[in-house]
Amino acid sequence: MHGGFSAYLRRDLLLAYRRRGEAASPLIFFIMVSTLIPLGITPESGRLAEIAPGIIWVMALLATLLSTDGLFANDYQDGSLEQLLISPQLLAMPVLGKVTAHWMVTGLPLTLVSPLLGVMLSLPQEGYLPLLASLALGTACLSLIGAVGAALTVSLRRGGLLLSLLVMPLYMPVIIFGSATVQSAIDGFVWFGPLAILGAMLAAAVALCPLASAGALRLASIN
Amino acid sequence: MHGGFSAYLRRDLLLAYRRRGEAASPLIFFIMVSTLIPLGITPESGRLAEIAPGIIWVMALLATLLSTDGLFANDYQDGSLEQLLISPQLLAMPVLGKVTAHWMVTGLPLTLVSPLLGVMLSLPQEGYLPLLASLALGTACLSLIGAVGAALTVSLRRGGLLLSLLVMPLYMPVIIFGSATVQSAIDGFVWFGPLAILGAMLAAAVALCPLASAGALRLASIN
Amino acid sequence: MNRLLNWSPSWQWFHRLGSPRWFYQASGRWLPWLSLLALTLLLTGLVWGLGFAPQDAKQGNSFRIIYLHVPVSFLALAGYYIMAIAGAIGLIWKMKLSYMVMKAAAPVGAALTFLALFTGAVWGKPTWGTYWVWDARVTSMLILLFLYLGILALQYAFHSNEAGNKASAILALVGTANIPIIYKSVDWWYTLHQPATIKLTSAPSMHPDMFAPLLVMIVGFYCFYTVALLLFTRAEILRRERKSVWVRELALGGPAL
Amino acid sequence: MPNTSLLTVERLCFERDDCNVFEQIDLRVNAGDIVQIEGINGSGKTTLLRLLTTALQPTSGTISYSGQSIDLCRYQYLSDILYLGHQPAVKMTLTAAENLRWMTAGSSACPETALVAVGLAGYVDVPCYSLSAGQHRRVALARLLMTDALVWFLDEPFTAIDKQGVGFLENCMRDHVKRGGAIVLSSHQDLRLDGVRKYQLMPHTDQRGL
Amino acid sequence: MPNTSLLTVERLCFERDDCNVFEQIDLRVNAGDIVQIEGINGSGKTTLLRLLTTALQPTSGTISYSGQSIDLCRYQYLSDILYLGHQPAVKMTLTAAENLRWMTAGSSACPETALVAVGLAGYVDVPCYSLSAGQHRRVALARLLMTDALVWFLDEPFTAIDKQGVGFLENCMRDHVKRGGAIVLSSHQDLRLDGVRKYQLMPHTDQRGL
Ligand code: HEM
Ligand SMILES: Nc1ncnc2c1ncn2[C@@H]1O[C@H](COP(=O)(O)OP(=O)(O)OP(=O)(O)O)[C@@H](O)[C@H]1O
Ligand SMILES: Nc1ncnc2c1ncn2[C@@H]1O[C@H](COP(=O)(O)OP(=O)(O)OP(=O)(O)O)[C@@H](O)[C@H]1O
Ligand SMILES: [Mg+2]
Ligand SMILES: [Mg+2]
Repeated sequence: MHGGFSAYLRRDLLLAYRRRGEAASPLIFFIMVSTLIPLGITPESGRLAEIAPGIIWVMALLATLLSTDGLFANDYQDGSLEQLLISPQLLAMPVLGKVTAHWMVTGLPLTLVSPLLGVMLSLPQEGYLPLLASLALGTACLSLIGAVGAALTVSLRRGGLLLSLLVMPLYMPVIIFGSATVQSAIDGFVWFGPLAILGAMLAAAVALCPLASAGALRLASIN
Repeated sequence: MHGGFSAYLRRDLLLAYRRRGEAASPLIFFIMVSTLIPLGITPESGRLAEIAPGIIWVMALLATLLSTDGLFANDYQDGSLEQLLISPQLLAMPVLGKVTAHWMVTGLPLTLVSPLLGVMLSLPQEGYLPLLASLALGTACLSLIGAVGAALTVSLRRGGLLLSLLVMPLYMPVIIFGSATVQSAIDGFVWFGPLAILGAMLAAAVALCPLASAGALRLASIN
Repeated sequence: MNRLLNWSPSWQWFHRLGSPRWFYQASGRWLPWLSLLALTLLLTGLVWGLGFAPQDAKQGNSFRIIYLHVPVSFLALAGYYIMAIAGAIGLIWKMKLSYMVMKAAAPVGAALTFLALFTGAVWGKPTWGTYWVWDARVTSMLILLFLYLGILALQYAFHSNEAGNKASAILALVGTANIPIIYKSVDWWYTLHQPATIKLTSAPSMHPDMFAPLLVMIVGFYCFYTVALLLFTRAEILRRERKSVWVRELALGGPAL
Repeated sequence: MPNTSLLTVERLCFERDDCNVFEQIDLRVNAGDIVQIEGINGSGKTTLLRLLTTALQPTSGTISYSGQSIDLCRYQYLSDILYLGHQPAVKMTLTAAENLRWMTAGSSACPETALVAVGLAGYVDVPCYSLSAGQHRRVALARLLMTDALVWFLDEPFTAIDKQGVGFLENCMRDHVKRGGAIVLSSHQDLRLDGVRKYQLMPHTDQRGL
Repeated sequence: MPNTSLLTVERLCFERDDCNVFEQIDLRVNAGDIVQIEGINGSGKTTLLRLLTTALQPTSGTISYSGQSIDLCRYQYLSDILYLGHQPAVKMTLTAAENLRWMTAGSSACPETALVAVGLAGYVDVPCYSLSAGQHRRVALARLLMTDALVWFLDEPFTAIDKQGVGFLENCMRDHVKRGGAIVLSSHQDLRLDGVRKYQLMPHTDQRGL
């Protein structure tokens, strides 16, 4: 079973499919909060355009963060996590499978729907492609980093907000380079630089985060 | 026991006290997301000042929303909710007690810490008092409205994001008048108008939301 | 690996260091001297810096906060690495004492980071005209505070000491990678948008008369940090080992340390 | 007792999603009765108990308490019953004593004494997350020692309880019915008590394989 | 079997937060053995089973599998065991068949057959949230019919199972040990099987009242 990667990927996708309504929530959250912004801040398209890249990125980050909470929590509660911990395979592979599934049901749809929000927040023309590219790479990073936080807090009942305290500082570089990618495209600079850095961060995260999460998950059974 | 109001208020405060780390989380979330904004959008104090009232309000709303999720979820999982449902007293009073406790551990600290964020986001001088006043009233509204959503979604496993869909539209009037209070103070207008509307909304919410939540909680046992 | 640790004589000090009891007794002997040293250095530095160092040409007397700000900021950063290294040692060699040091370093570091932010903000008002700007160093300091708070919160959120220790060690290690990245990225991001109008290092190479007391203060703060770390660690040792025989003897008025 | 029984269930039906869980349940519980609901897994024991405690609403049929429909004397009825469900309603972060004090607010009995009686001496001030499965349930069962309720509804009360605990619980129940109370419980184990009336629930025929 | 037993536990100690849960456990499990761990609530049965399954790390002592420490043959050991804990590890939104298929991925046996065998005919394609407590546990127990594992660790397997189900489970266990497997289980009920070896756990003396 490729060390459990594809098995867990498929299972988590099936679970998400069974609760389609829930799975769509990050997306709807993303759209909904982005519509709150004009209400709370300003409806003028000129000023919206200035803050659009940042807002879209911040909201994508929050939407990912919120859904990260459930990454291992269900498995912990119903005992599946305990079964996973005593399965012979390397723990990092199932974790990577679960994270991939998580990204496919949150980060990916978020990325695909982001141009719509760009229109709603009057994002300038040049921003769309960099927005898509940076969100695709960036949300994958966010899912991976979030997995570490989710694993650390899984045995704490209702660790949802503690989770945000833990991972938000780790998210900050992602959002800086993410919104910088879009911003520099709008300002007419080359935007491959920040995007490349995002790519490098993703590579590092793919290598390290599953291991760190696996280590953290083992703590759940001690507590 | 005053129909269960003070008993549940005290119990929920005790529970929050036992998990101080958790209880502080909305606060930390609030502060943390507000630091994301300059990173994602702009660090220039002039532009920050323009969006500060709206941002602070949106973030306060999100922080309340996220913690609302746990309002009844724990009680549902461990069976306490079932016991509450078959207790002889009127259900609305314990609910009001729980909501009050929720506000005291989220909305109130949020309000008290908001001037600090004002400083970080370069909020103009005139905005502080209206910010405090509108947040105090507004977060109470948010807690009450959120309770209805939390009650409706309590029996759905991991209803966190579904919850946001349900209550976000109800939150919109609060955020509009909340940020309008601050904005009109900054622009030099009288700000009692929007604040008074917030107060009226709070009065209505206190009267109606506990009843609606009580009704919604009864559905939880059917599922 | 274990056998190596047990048999090789060069590892003996390491093992002894790992014994909380030995550490408690040894640190009890160091503490008075260290405290004395820290106190003298800090007092000298303060009196020298606040009373005798020349006034700054541009900033007047407000610059004197540097004698607090700079050492505190240094230690806030260094403290994080000390904490992370202690955590790593704990994870790798499963050393109890190392976790205790890590646990002690978190509140000390968080307090120092808060002080750094606070003194910086107070200083910012006269020099920048505002308490807060989103400059690279300032932002990374704020994020450092968040990391510290996260570790503290995580530590106390766990019921089991062991799980709490390991969890915060993992988080501390992950955070280690983050600090330089944040610093670099904020720096880079800020300069992308506008030229560096504000630089913390704007003070041109300092006059030696100003610099000497600063050095004294820095060394003094390092000593103070060590004292604080030892005190917190000792308290943690007592708490953790409260059931052991030697702590009971101590509590019953055993040999004074 | 006169001819009105404490609890009378008449022609009780319940359907979930248009699927009958059971039809036409008739049951009388008098003061001094212990009624054990039996039936294979999935036959509806939990559902029946939840109907009796008003946590679920029946599709049709009536439940009366002292001759009066429980819809009419809801407050009185709910004040007089005690329900211990599958989940023990124990808060993990509170200590055993705090949990019990909270669950039995208004009772004059002492929680500490009750906890010692159910075998939790030494665990009174320990947060409940560090108790074992059986100890959790014991915290909830300690309510039985502190309540004034007349009718007890117990859903598999012996789950996770050791042999000595089972004996203790049985004594508890015997005392309760001696004092004029009544007990409706579900269990797969046989009770070592006299005069236990068994009520056999038939699995519903209306299978869901559509 | 030769003189190395399947599972050998020597001087196993476990302490949680500097508080001994138990000291010096010695246990040998041979092929064909059924070992029932007994002890009052809170004596450490669950903890022992979790130590044996490597979900917890012992403070000291060794566990060996076929004469080799399980730290050295971890992969082999974990491939050869099966653990059923307190929680059934059943996903509420999946159907019974999907759950079982997932839990026993790699096994060649047919999940539907196993589900019918444990008495869930008619519930094979029903989402698990609409099953009763006992039915949930039956889904998890169906794993026993599909596994190749040599050593079974069962933590209170009879919880919520009706009488007929208990009989079925006992048959299952008998077949397994006849095939040369071994079973370590905890239960407060007595098994109606021959040759069950009981291991009595003493409650730890080191009480937590400081
Ligand atoms: C809240 C605001 C501030 C924070 C968080 C902060 C943070 C720091 C940190 C972390 C360091 C030492 C680390 C390093 O050398 O890289 C430092 C050094 C220093 N800070 Fe600040 N600072 C703040 C405000 C200020 C202000 C307003 C001034 C004065 C204009 C100032 C002047 C200095 C100087 C002169 C140094 C020593 C420079 C050096 O040796 O590198 N800081 N600050
Ligand atoms: N997470 C935990 N943290 C701290 N202590 C715990 C924890 N879980 C259990 N304990 C303690 O360890 C001891 C053994 O618990 P364990 O769950 O192994 O008992 P058990 O024999 O399985 O009991 P039961 O029959 O009730 O299931 C108990 O005294 C309990 O108080
Ligand atoms: N939430 C639910 N939604 C739909 N059907 C349900 C739900 N809960 C239970 N059922 C069905 O109702 C029937 C009765 O369930 P109930 O829990 O009352 O059984 P029980 O007799 O208590 O069984 P057990 O001995 O396993 O506890 C079962 O067939 C079950 O499939
Ligand atoms: Mg049942
Ligand atoms: Mg147990």
